[in-house]
Amino acid sequence: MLIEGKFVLNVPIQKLWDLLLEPGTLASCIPGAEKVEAIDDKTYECVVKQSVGPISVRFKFTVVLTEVDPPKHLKAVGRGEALGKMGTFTCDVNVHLAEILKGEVEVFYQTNVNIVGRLATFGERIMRAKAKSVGEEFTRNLQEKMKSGIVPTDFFG
Amino acid sequence: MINDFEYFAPKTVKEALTLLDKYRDDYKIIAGGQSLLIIMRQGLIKPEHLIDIKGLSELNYIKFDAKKGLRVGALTTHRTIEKSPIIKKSFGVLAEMENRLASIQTRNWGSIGGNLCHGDPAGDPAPVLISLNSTLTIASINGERNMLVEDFFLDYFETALEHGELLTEIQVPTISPNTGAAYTKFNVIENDMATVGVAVSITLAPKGGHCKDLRIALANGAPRSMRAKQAEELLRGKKITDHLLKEAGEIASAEADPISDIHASAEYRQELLKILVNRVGKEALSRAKKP
Amino acid sequence: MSDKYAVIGKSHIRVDGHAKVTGSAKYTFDIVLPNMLYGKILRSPHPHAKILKIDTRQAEKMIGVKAIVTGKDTLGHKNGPWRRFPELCDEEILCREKVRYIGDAVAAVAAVDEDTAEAALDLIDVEYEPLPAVFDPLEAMKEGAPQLHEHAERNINVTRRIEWGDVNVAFDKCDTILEEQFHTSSQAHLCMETHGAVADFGYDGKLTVWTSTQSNYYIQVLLAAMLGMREGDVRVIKPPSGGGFGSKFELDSAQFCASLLSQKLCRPVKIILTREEEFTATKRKTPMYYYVKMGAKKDGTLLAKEVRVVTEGGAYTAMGSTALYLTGFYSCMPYKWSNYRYDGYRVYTNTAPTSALRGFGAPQAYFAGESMMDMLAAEMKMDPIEIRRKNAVTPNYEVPGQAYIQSCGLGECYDAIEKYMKERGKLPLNGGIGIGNYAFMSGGIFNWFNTPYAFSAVIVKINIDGKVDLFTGACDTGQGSDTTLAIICAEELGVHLEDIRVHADDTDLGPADLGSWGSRETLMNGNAVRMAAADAKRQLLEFAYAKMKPNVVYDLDIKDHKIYMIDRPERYVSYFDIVQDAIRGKEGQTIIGRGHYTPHRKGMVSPAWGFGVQAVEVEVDSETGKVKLIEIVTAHDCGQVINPVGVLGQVEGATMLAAGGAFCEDQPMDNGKILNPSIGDYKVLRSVDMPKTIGIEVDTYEPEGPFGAKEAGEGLTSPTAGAMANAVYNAVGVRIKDLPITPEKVLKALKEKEK
Amino acid sequence: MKKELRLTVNGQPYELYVKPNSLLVEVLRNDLGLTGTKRGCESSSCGICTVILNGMAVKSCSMLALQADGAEVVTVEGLANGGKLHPLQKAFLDYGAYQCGFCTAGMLTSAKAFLDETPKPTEEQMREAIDGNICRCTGYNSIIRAMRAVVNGEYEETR
Repeated sequence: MLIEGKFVLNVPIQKLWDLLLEPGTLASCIPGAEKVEAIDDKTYECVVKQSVGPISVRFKFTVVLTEVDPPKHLKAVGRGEALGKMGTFTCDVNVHLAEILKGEVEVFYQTNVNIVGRLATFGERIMRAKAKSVGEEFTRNLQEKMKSGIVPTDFFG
Repeated sequence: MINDFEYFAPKTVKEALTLLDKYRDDYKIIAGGQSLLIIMRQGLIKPEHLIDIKGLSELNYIKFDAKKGLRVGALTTHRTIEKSPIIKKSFGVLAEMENRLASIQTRNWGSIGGNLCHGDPAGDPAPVLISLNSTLTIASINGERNMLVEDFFLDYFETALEHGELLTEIQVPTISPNTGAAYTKFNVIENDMATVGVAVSITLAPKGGHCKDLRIALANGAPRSMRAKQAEELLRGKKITDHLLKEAGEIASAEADPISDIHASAEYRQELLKILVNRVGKEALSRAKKP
Repeated sequence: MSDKYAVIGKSHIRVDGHAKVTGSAKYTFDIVLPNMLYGKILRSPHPHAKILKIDTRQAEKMIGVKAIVTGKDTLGHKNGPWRRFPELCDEEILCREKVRYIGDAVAAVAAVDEDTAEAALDLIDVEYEPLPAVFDPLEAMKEGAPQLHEHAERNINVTRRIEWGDVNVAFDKCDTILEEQFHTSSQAHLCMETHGAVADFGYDGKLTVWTSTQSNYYIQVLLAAMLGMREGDVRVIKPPSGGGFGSKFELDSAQFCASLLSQKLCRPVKIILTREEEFTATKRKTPMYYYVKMGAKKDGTLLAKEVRVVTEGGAYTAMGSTALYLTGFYSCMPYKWSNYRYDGYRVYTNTAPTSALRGFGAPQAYFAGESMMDMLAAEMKMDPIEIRRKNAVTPNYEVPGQAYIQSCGLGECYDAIEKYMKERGKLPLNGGIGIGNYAFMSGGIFNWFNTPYAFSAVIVKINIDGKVDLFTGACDTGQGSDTTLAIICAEELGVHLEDIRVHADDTDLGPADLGSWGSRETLMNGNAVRMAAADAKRQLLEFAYAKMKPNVVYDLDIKDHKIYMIDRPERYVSYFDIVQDAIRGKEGQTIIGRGHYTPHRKGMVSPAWGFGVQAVEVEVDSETGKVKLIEIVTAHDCGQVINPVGVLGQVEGATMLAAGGAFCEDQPMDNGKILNPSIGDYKVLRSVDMPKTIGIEVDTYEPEGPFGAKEAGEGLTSPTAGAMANAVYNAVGVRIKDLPITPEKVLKALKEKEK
Repeated sequence: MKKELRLTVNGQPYELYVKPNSLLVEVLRNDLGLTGTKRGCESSSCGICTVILNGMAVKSCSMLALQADGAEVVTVEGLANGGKLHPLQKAFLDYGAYQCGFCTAGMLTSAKAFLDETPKPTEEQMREAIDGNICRCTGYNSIIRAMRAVVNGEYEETR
C-alpha cells in the first residue's frame, strides 16, 4: 500500500537534510520508536512499537539508504519483522526536498509498505489507516523539532 | 489458534471490577466475543486472563423514566433493544438502527456495550447515540465516571476506557418534542458494515419552525465515530431548507476524514456523506414536523 | 410432456436429501479415524522467491509433532491434468526451489491436533531470497518482465487461435463496426466446505483418501503419479461434498500433503484448509482483458468478429488452458458469424493460479459479447432482441470447424423474454432491463487427461428383491447428479426412484468417470446410465417374453413395476416376478447391465448445447451509484427436464453466483496479496440482496442426450453480467466495461457523463 | 486448565470438562460428536455454525463453550424427534431448499428459531431471518419458499 505526504517547513534545506539523516531526529520523530541506531552511514537499525486498538506489535527492521543525493532526494529500503511471528514487511521510502523560497522547504515523501503474514490478515483497512496516522504524526513531530514557524500542511494518504 | 488463558466468569460487577484491578497488566474483557474471538483466533492478541462479563445480569436492563430518560445496561443485547416496546415507541431511531445491524445471530449474542467498546468507527450504534446526545457510565474499583458518548472514541479501535475500567451503562436523554431523528448507512450488501453512515437528530422551535438544536454524527467518516459540528453550525437556528441541507452535506463531507480501503475510496466515501447527510437530514426534519 | 414418462419430469426428493436435512450426512470435514493425525500447511508469504533453505529441526522437536514434509520429500514430479501436454504440468504443490505466489505450499506438518500442527508451522524456518515479481498479465508479457517458469518466455503459458472466414476482408464489407475493451474480475468459488482430505496410507502400501472432489478418478490418477504408486493402490472416496463450482477437480495441496504425510507415517492424516487458505491458496476465476471488434451490415446481419484476450494465469496452468480456449469459443456464440478470429494468451503472473469457475470462461466471453451486442444494436437503432434473434444459431447449425448444434430452443427463449418485457410495461425512474443470451456445452469433448476409458461408464445390478444398484464414477458436489442419474435409471428400467441405490463416490466400486465439470453428468453419465439400464432390462425382457409368449410382432416394455405389451398395456406381468425368474434362470447370478458413453464425431467442444436468454431488471440510485437488483428472468433450453425442482435450484443458484460476480464479488490485490481473504470482507449476495428469480423452461428434445436432456446450471452463470451491464446502461445511460459493477464505478461514470 | 461445563443439548444434560479456549462449535462437534453443525469461516460471517441457544439463533463459532454454561442448546440433530422430521425439514426436502447441504444445518436452526418467535412473518422478515447465513448453491429463494410453506401450514399435521 502506498502512503504519501507533503508538508512545508521554514528551515534552510541543508539543516533539514542533516536532521533527517540524524538518528536522534528519527528516534524522536518516528511514533513509537524505541531504538534507532546508525550501523554505518547508510544503515540504520530500528525497533518501533505500534498499536491498533487491542493489538500492539513491535517491529524490528533495518533501513538501508540506497540513493542519497543531498540535500534534495533520498531513497531507502526497509526490511524487518513484526516480533512474535506476526509477520514480515518491506518498505521503499522516497523523500524529496525542494526549496520553494529561500529557507522554505517542501518535503514530499512516498512510502510503499508491504506487510505479509498474520498481521496483514487483520484487515487491510486498519493497517492502512494506521500507516496514514503514523505518517502524519511523524511529520508533526518533525515540525515540532524545527522550531521555526510552520506553514499549514496538506496530506493525501 | 486461540491461545490458552485463565478464564474468569464473575457473577457481580463488583467481582468483575476487582478482577480487572487485579489483572490490570494483562487481561481482556469478553462480552459476546464476536469481535474479540476473531482477532484472538488470528493470534493477534494473546491475553493471559480473559474476564467474561457476559453473565453479569446486573448490566442487562432497559429502564425508562420521562425525566431521567432512557438507561440501557451495557450488556443489553442488540436484539433486546431492537424489540423493546418502550424503545420502539420513544427512541424509534435506536430500534431502526439495531434492526439493520448485522444478522439476527449477531444481534442475539452481541451487546450494545461490547459494540461501543470495540471502537470500530464503522459501528452503527455510536453515531445514533451521539446524535441523541447520549452519555455513558464507566466504573472501576475506585468508583464511576460519566462522559458523552462522542468523547468515548479516540482512534481506530481505541476508546477512553482505561485499564481496570468497565463500561456499565448508556444513558439517552428523553427526546424533546418537535424532534426528529434518523439514521441511514450505505453499503453494497444490505445489513453489512457501513461504508459510511449518518445519524441526524433535529429539534424544531415550537413557533416559527426554525432549527432549535441538532446533531449530525458520522459512521466511518474518520478513524473514530465523529460529529459534523461545522455542518451543525450551518443549520442551527435557521429554517432548514433543501438548499441548506445540501450545503450541510458538503460541509460535513469536508469535515470528515475517511480512509480508502478495499470497499471504497476516501473520495467516494466523501461523496456518499454529502448525499446521506442531505437525505437523513430531510428524513429527520420531516419526522420533527410530524405532530 | 412429462406424462410421457413415469419418473422423469416430476419433482423428486433428492436421494441424499434426508441425510442432509437431519445433519447425519458425513462430509470429509466430519471424518475422524482411529489414530488420526491433523495436518497444516506452511505457505509462502512472498509472491516470488527462491527457497534458500528450510530448517524444520525446531518444529520436529515439538511435542505432538509426528512428521514434517517439504519439497525434498516429494518425487519432484510436476502436477497437472494435462497428461497429453506434459509441458503444461507445472505445479509441484510442495515447492522445491522456488515459490511463485503468496500461498504456494512449502511444507506440511502432521501432529496430534490442529493447534499443535499450527504452532509447529511457526517453528519452521524458511529462508527466502525474494525475487522481482509481476502481477498484471499485460506487464508480465513485456520483454524483461520477471519470468516465473524457465520454459515460458515472456511468461506466455498458452496461446490459442480459433479462426474461420476472413475477418479482415469481411470488416471492409461492414456498414457498422465497433471496437471495445473490457476487463473481468476475479471471483472466489466460496465452497462452504473448504478443500480438505483425510488420507490413510496403510502398512499394506495402499492409500485411501476421503476428499471433497468433483472427480475422484482424476484425484486417484494424479495422486498415484505424484506419489509413485499404482493407480489401483490409490482409492479415492468422495463423501457428500460441500460444493465445488470448478475448484475441486484438480489435485490440491490438502489431498497431496495429507497423502504424503500419511505415506511417511502409515497413519491417517486429516487436512482441512482454513477459510483464509481457501481464498488465497486454492484456484480462482480467471480475470481477462478483452478486446472485441465486431461488424454488421445495414440490415443487422453480423458479418465479422475479432476477439483478443489476455488472461491472468496466476502462477500455474491449472485448468486455465481450457478456460482460454472456451472463452474464445464462447465469444462466437450464440450467433452465426461467417467470419471469426480469436487470439488468446494465457500469461503467468505471481498471483494465485486461476482456473475454472462455474461457467469456465463463458461468463467473461458473454459479458464482453453481450455488452457489445447492445452497443451495436443502439448504434444501428435496432431492437436488442431483434438483432440477436436475427443472427442466433438455429437447430442443426454447424459452427465452422468447431461444433454441431442439434436441438436449440433459443428462438422460443427470445419469444418468452420478449413477452415478459412487454408485460412488465413501464419501469420506474432510473429503472432498466437488460438482456443477455448464451449457449453452453453439455460436457466437453476434451481428452487432455488422456484417459483410455470411456468418458462415462456405468454398471447397473438388479438384485433378487428388485432393488437396483447403480455404480458410477459421477461426482455429486451438491448439484444433484446422483438424483438425476437415479431418475434416468428408474425411468429406463420402469421402476420407482426408491428402488435405486446410487454408488457414485468410490473409485474401488464405480467405473471411471471424468467427473462433474463442464456440465457433463446429465448428458454423458446419463447416457451411460440409460445404456446400462437398457442392457439389464433386455435381460429381464428375455424372460418376460418366454413367460408372456406374445405374438412375435409385439414389443414389451416396463413401467411402474409392470412388464407389459406396448400395444396392449392391460396385458402385463410383475417386474418383481420376472426379476426372480431371471436370476434363478441365470443360475443365481444377479442381473448386470453395462453402459458407457464417449462422444464421437460431435465436433471439438461438446456433443450438445444448452441455451438461454436472461432479462435483468435493476434500479440505479443516480446519486450514490448503487445498483439494486430487482428481478432476474431466465428462459432456458435444457432439453427434457429430468427433475424440475433440481433445475429450478440450478437457475437460482447460478443467478446468485453470477449476479454476485457482476455486482460485488472481487479479489483486490496488493503486491500479489489478496486483500479480502475472509467472508467478512469478501462480499456475496445474501438472502435480502437476492432478487426475485423466474425460470422459464423451454422444452426441446436433444437427440444426443438421455431422454432428450442436456445441461442446466453452469451455462446459467453466463448471461448475467452482460445483461446487468446492459440494464444499468438502459437505466441511467452509463456503460460499465470493467467488472464488478460497483456503485463507485457507476457514480464515477455518471459524473463523467454529466461533463 | 480445563473447566467444568454443564449444558443441555437436544434435551440431554451434559457435564464436561473443556479447555477455556474451546469454542461452542468445537465442543458440540468434537466432544459430543454432533457433527451436523458445520463451520464455514473464521470471521463469524457465514452463519453455517448456527445453533439455537435458549431459543435464540447464535453462531457457535463465535462464542466460548464456557459461555454456554447452563444453557439449553438445540442443534440440527435435535430438530426431528420420535422418528418424525420437523416441518421445516420436510419442507426443505420438498422444495429443494438445499444442494450441497453444508449450510443446511445453520439454515434450519436459523429458520426454526425465527419461526418459533414469529409464526406469521412477512417475506421480508423471512429473508432477514436467514440473512446471516450464506448458501452458495441455492440462491436462497427455495429456502424462503420452504419457510413460507411451513408458515402456511402445509406441514401442520406433523406439528
